[in-house]
Amino acid sequence: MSAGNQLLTVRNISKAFGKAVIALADVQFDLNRGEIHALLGENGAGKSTLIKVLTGVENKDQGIIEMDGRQINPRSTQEAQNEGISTVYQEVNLCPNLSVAENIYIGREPRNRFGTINWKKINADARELLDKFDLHINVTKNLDHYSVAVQQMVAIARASDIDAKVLILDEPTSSLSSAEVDKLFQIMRKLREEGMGIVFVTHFLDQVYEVTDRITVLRNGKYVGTYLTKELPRVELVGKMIGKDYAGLKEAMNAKWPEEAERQEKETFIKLVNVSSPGTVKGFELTVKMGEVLGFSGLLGSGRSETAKVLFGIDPISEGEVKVKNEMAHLHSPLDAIRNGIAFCPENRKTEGIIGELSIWENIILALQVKRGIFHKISRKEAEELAKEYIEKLQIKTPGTEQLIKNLSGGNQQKVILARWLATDPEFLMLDEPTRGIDIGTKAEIQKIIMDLAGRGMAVLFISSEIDEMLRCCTRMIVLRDMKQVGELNGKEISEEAIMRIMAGGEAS
Amino acid sequence: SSGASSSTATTAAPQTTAAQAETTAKAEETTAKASETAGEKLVVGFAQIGQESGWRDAETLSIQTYASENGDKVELLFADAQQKQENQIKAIKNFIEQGVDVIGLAPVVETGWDQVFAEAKEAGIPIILLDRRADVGEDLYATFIGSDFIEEGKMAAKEMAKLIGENGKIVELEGTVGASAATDRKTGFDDEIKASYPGIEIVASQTGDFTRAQGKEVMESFLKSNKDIKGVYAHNDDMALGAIEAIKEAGLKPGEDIKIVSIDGVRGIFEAMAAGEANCTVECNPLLGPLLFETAAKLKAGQSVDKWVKSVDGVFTADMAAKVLPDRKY
Amino acid sequence: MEQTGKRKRVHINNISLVITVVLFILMFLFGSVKYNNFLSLSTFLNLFNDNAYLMIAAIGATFVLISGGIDISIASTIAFTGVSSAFLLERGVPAFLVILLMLLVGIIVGCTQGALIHYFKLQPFIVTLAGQFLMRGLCVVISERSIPISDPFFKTMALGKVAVRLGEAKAWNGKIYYYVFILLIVFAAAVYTLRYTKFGRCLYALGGGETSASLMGLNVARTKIAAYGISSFCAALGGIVFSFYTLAGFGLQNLGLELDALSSAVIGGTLLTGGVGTVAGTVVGVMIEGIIQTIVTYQNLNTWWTKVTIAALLCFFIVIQRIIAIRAEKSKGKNE
Amino acid sequence: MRETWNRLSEKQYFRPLIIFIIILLFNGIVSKGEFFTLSIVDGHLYGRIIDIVRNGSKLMILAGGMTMILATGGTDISVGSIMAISGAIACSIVNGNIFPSFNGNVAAAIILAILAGTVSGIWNGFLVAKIKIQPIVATMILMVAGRGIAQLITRGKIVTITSETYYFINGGYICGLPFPLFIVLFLVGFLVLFTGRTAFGLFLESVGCNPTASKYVGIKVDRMLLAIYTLSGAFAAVAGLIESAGIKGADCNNAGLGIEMDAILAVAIGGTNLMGGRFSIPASVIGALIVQSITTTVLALGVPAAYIRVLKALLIIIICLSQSKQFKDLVIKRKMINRKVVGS
Ligand SMILES: Nc1ncnc2c1ncn2[C@@H]1O[C@H](COP(=O)(O)OP(=O)(O)OP(=O)(O)O)[C@@H](O)[C@H]1O
Ligand SMILES: Nc1ncnc2c1ncn2[C@@H]1O[C@H](COP(=O)(O)OP(=O)(O)OP(=O)(O)O)[C@@H](O)[C@H]1O
Ligand SMILES: [Mg+2]
Ligand SMILES: [Mg+2]
Repeated sequence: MSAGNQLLTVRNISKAFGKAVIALADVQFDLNRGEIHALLGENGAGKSTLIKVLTGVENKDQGIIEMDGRQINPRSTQEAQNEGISTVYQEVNLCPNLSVAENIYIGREPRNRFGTINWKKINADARELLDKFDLHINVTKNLDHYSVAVQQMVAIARASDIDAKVLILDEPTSSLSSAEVDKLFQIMRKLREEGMGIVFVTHFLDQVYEVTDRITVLRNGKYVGTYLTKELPRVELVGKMIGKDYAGLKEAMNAKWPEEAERQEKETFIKLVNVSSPGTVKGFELTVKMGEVLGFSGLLGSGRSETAKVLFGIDPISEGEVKVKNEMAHLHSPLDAIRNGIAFCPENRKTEGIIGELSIWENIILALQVKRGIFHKISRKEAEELAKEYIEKLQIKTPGTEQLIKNLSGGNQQKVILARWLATDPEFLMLDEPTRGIDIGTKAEIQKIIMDLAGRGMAVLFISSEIDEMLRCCTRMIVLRDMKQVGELNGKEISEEAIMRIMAGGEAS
Repeated sequence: SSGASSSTATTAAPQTTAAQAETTAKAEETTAKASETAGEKLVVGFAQIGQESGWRDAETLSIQTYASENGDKVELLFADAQQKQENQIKAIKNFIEQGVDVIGLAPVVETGWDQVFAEAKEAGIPIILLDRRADVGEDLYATFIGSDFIEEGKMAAKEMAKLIGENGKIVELEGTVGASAATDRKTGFDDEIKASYPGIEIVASQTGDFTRAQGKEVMESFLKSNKDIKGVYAHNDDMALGAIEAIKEAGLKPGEDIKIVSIDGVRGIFEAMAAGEANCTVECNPLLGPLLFETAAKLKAGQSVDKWVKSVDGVFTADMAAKVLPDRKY
Repeated sequence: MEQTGKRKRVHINNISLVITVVLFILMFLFGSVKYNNFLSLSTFLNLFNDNAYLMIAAIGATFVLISGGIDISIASTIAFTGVSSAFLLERGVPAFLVILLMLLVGIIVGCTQGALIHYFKLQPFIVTLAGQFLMRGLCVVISERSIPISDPFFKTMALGKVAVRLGEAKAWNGKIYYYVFILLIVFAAAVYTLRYTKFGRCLYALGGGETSASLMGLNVARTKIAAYGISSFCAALGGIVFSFYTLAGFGLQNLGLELDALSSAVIGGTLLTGGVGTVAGTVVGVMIEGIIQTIVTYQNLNTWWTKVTIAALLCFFIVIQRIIAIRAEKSKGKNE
Repeated sequence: MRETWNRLSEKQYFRPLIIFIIILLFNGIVSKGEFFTLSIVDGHLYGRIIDIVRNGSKLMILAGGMTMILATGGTDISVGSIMAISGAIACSIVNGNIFPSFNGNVAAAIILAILAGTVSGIWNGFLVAKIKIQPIVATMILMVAGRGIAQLITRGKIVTITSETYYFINGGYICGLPFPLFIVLFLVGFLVLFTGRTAFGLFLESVGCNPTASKYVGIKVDRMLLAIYTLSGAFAAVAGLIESAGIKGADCNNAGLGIEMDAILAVAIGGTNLMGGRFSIPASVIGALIVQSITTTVLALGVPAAYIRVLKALLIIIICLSQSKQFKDLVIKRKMINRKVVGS
C-alpha cells in the first residue's frame, strides 16, 4: 500500500457516551483511493459510531482524521460533505414529506438561468439516476409512499450522486433483495474505477467477499485489524469479529429442520377468505397452520408488508372474512390482533418500531403490557426480569436496561423489538424483515429461536429479502406479485430457482 | 386628508353641559319626527368594544333595550368587536356597506380611526362616539357622548381625601396597562392628590387588569408589604370587590379599617356599600342608549348637535347605597 | 402513464387547498344569499384591505410552522412596531428611516429567538412566549397611551387607494388601499422563496425531520434561525402596515392575533408538526376568518352570541374540511 | 445520604424544585424575611407562602391535566374558557338563576359544573382523536365559543353569589391550611397514581414519542387522547370553581383569561417536552408554583406595572436557560477558558 494512495486516515479515535459506554477506543482506519473497504463487526461493535465521528455527527473525544494528508475536523454532515465525504447512514435519513426527486437533490438543486430551482431538471435527473438503479418509481411522489427498501435505494442514489471523494455506506443492503444489491454493486464498482474510496458496512459476508478489497474489523469498540479480503478466509473473519471460535456458529447457521420434518398436519390458526383492503390487497386467500413457518417472498413492493399489516389490523379489511382458530375474528385494530394471539414485528424499525425516548425495558414490555391491559401494570421487578432475560437471550449489547433505545446500535434496536413481541408469547408471530441489520451470530440465533418456537407449535410468518434465510427456515412459501398471491411452494419444493421462476413467470404451482 | 392632519391637535372640550338624560321624552319625540320625515326607520349601526366588564354589558343592554322597545322607529345593527380595533373598523365598513343612517362607536383605542372615519364621511354617514373619545379631527365625527375619565379620577381623589381625613397611606389598583380608562383615571387621581392633598401618600400602585381575581391578588400583596394602609383606590368596581375579599382575609374590616373608593357604579359595589364594606363609587353612567338614539335622530334630521354631549355622572357614598340599590339597573 | 401520474399528484397535493377555496366560495355565496348588500366587490376587496397586516404576519408565521416550530410572538411584534414607529415619528424621525429601523428590529428579534431555540435547544413555544411578553412589555414602557401618526408618508399609505370598477352597479365597485400591494409583494416573495429557493426547500426538509435534514448535509442552524427571522420580519412589516391602517401605535393592539395567524395557517393546510404547508393556503385561511367575521357582523347578533357563532362557523368549516380530506385520502388509496 | 441525593437529582422535578427554592430565598432576602412570615389570622395561617399556594392552585391543577396532553404532543388552549363555563354554571345554580329546582344547592352546582367541564373535554377529545383536527385549532374552537357560552348562561352579567359553603372552595381552611391545597393534593395525587400505578403513563409517553409505533404495539391512541382531553376539561372545571369561589362570583369575561399560556409555561418549566414524550406531573406542578411565584415576586418587589411583562419575559428566559444543557456546556467552557487565561 503506497502512502500516496491514501485518501482518508483515522488515528486513535476514541468516543465514549457517558461513563458506561465506550463506543470506540483507540480505533484506526484508513481508506485508499479506488477501493471498497469493508467495516465489519458485531452489533454494537462501533461501526456506525466511527462513521458518525468521521462525518461530524458526533464529537470525538480524541483522535485525528486526515483527508488527503490534511487534518480535517468536520462538525456536521455539511462540513463533511464539503470535505468530500458523502454518507448514507444506517437509518434511512431522508425527508418523508418531500418528493423522491427532491430528496435526491435537496441542498444541491440545479438552478435555471434566473437562479431559481429548476424542477423539471430535478425530476428528469432523478428519474435518470434511479433508472441506473433499476428503480422505476414516480419521482414526484412523496417519499413516504414507498417502502423502506425503496427509501434505502433513494438514499444510496443520493449519496452516490454527490460529487465526493469518499462514499460511506452504513448497511445499505440490509433490506434490499439480491437484484437490487447487484445493481448497487455495479455502481459501487464503477465509482471505484473513478477513483472514489468507498466504506461499506454490512452483515452479509457474501457481499463482503463479492465487492470489497480490504476489511477492517472492530470488536467492542476496539480495533482488531485490517486485512486484504482475498487473504482472509471467511472462518477467520468471523472469528475475528466475534472473538471466538467459528465452529459453534457454523453449526447454528446450518441448523435445519429435524429430519422428521414430514410433520403431521396441524390445526389451522388463521384463515383468510377473499380478504381485501382499500388501496392494498385484493381478494387474498391464506391459511396458516400452527407449527409452520410460512414465508412471503416477492419483489420490492410486491405487497408482503401490506398483507402483514392487513393481518394485524393496521390496514382496514373492507371485504372478506378472517377466522382465527375456526372462529370469526374481527381484526379492526392491532389490539384485536394481539388479543387473538398475533404479534407483528414491523419492517420500518425507526418509524414503526422503536419508541426512541423510552428505555429498553419499557420498549420490551410495551406489547405485553398492552396485552394485559392498562390496569394490570407489569411491576418494575417483573419488567426488569423480562428485560434481562431477553437481553441475554438475544445478546443485546447495552450497559443496562435503563438505556434509551435510541442510543442502541441499529441491530440491537432490532433485537429489542423482537424481544417485545416474543415477550407477548404469541401464537402467531409475523416478522417483517426481523433480521435487518443483525449480525450473523445473532441471525443464526434468531433463526434457531424461530424454528424452536414453531417446533413448539407457534405459527410464524416470515418475511425477509434475504432468500437464504427464508430457505433455511420456511416450511412453506407464498410468492407475491402486485399484491396478489401468484404461487405457493411446500417443504421440499422450496428452492431459490423455484421462487425465482414464480416471481418472474407467474407459473403457479 | 387635510382634515386628518389636525388630528394631533387637542380635541377641544366643549363647554355645553345639558342634562340630556332627563330629556329622553323629548328625544323620543324628535326620533318620531325624524322617522316621519324620512318615511322610514332610523337605522343605527353600533360597533361595541366587547364585553370586558359589567359596566360595558350594562351599556350594551341599555342600547339594545332601547332599540327593541322602539322597534317601530329605530333599527339597530349591532357588532361586538371583542376588544379588537380591527373588528370595529371592519364593522364600521360593513355598516357603510349596508348604508346605515348613523354609526355609533365606542372606540377600543383613541387613535387609528382616520381612514375609516374618512370613508364614513365620504359616504355621508355621521359618526357618534360613545363613552370613549377618538383622536381624530373634529370634522370627522359628529359628536361625543360620555363622561371624562380624568374628571372621574379627580372626583375619586376628593372622595378619598374626605374619607381618610386628608392624610395617610393609600394604595391604588390600576386598570389594564395602556387602557385609556386606566391611564386617565390614574392621571386624574394622582394629579389631584399631588396638587391638593400633600398629606396623602400613594405607597403602592399596581395593575389589577380591571378584574376581581387580579384585584384580589394584588391587594393581598399590598397588604403584606405595606402596614397601615388607610385606603384603596380602584380604577373600577370589580377590582375593588376583589380587594375587599383580600382585606377580609387579612383579618381587617374593609370600609372601616381600610376605606374603599372606586369608579363605575355597578350593582356589586352598591351591595358592598350597603353592607358597609365599601365607601364610595364614582358613577360613570352606562345607560347611554336613549341618548345615543336621540342624538342619532337629530343627526339624521339634519339638526346640529354639540360636539360633546355630557352624560350625567354622580358620586355615590355608602349612606346613599341602601336607598338607591333597589333602583339599580346594572 | 408518466403524464397522468403527474397530473394526479398536482391534484392530490393541493386537495386540501382546493377544498378550502371551494368552502370559502360557498361561505361567500351563503352570505350573499342571506344578507342584503353582502354580495359586492368591496366585501371581497375589504377582506384584503382589512386583513393585509394579518396576512403578512401569517405568511411569516407559516415559515416557522413549516420548519416545525411555532411563533407566538408575532402579535406583540406587530404592536411593538406600531408603538415604536409612532413614537419615533412623533419625534420627527423620517418615515423611511423608521420603517427601515423597524424591519431591522424585527429581523434581530426573530433571529435572537431562533438562535436561542437552536443553540440552547429551548422550546420554541416558550422562547416566543417570552418574546411575546417582552415586546408587549416594551410597548407600554415606550408609551402607555396610544400615539397618533401624522407623518405625510404614512398618511398617504393609509388613505391612498385605487378604485376598482368592474361595472356600473354599486356592487361592482370597490377599492384597494395602497398597502395591499405590500401584501402582494410579500406573498409573491414568499411563494417564490418556498418553492424556488434552496432555503425554502431546506425549510420543508427541516420540518420533515431535523435529524434527517442535518444528516442530509443541510444547514439546519441557518435555516431555523432564518425562519424565525422571517417570521418576525413579516410581523414587523405587518406592524407597519397596521400603522398605515390605523395611523397610530398602541401597545394593546392585536391581542391574541397569533392565534388567528396560526389557525389561518392550519385551515389553509399547514401541519403544526412541520414540513407541510403553503402560503397560499394561509392567505385563504385568513380570508375565511375574515368572511366569518363579516357574516357575524351582518347577522347583527346579540353580543354573547357573537363568539359562539364565530366558533361554530369555524368548527363547521374545519370539520367539513377534515371530513372531505379524510374521504379524499381514502378514495385516493382505492384508485391507485 | 449521598446516594439519595444522587437519586433525587436525577428526577425531573429536581431542577424546577431548586429554581423554586431559589426564587423563594431571593424573595426572603429582598424582603428581609417578611416573605416567609406566617401569622395566624382568624384561626388560619396567613402569609405570602399561603397566597402562593392558594393563588397557584388553579394553575397547578391545570398544569396537571395539561402535562398529559403536552406529553402526547398536543395542547389544550380551551382550559380558560372551560373555567369560565364552569364558574358560570356553578354560580348561576347557587344563585338560582338556572335550574331553580336545585334551589341553590352547592353540591349540585359543583357536580354540574364539573360535568360541563367533562363534556367540554370530551368535545375537544372527539375533535382531536376522531376528526383528527390539530389540537391547537381543535381546542381553539371551544376557547372562542366557551366564553360566549358562559355569557349565555349568565346573560352577560357578573353573577355575584352569597354562599359560605361555596366560598369554602377557595377561602376555606382545614387545619389552618387553605382548602384549595387539598384539592390540588387530591387531584394531582390522583393523576400521579393513575399515571404511575397503571400503564397509562407509559402509554402516554409512548404515544408522545412515536404515535405510529404506539399504534403498532396495539395502544388505542384515540382512546388515550379522548381520555386525557376529558380529564383536562374536568380539571379545568375544578379550577373554574376555585376561581369563582375566590371572587365570589362568575366573571365570564375574565375568568381564566390567558391562563392556558401560563399552564403550558408551567409544564415547560417543569421540563416536559412540549412536542411529546417523557413527562412528570410533579415537575409541572412545581413549574406552576414557579410561575405563580414569579407573579408574587413581581408584586412584592413593587415593580411598576409597565415593566411587569418585560421582567417576566427575562425571568422565563433565564429559568429556561438555566435548564438548558447546551447553555451549561457553554458557560463551563467559558469558565475553563477564563481560568486558562488567568492561569497563564
Ligand atoms: N448516543 C448514544 N448514547 C449512548 N450509547 C450509544 C450512543 N450511540 C451509540 N451508543 C453505543 O455505542 C455502541 C456502538 O454503537 P454503534 O451504533 O456504533 O454500533 P454498530 O457497530 O454500528 O452496530 P450495528 O451493527 O448494530 O449497527 C453501542 O453499544 C451503542 O449502544
Ligand atoms: N417499483 C416499486 N418498487 C417498490 N415499491 C413500490 C414500487 N411501486 C410502488 N411501490 C410501493 O411500495 C409499497 C411497498 O409495499 P410493501 O411494503 O407491501 O412491499 P414489500 O413486498 O414488503 O416490499 P419491500 O421489500 O419494499 O418491503 C407499496 O405501497 C407500493 O405502492
Ligand atoms: Mg450501526
Ligand atoms: Mg416490506
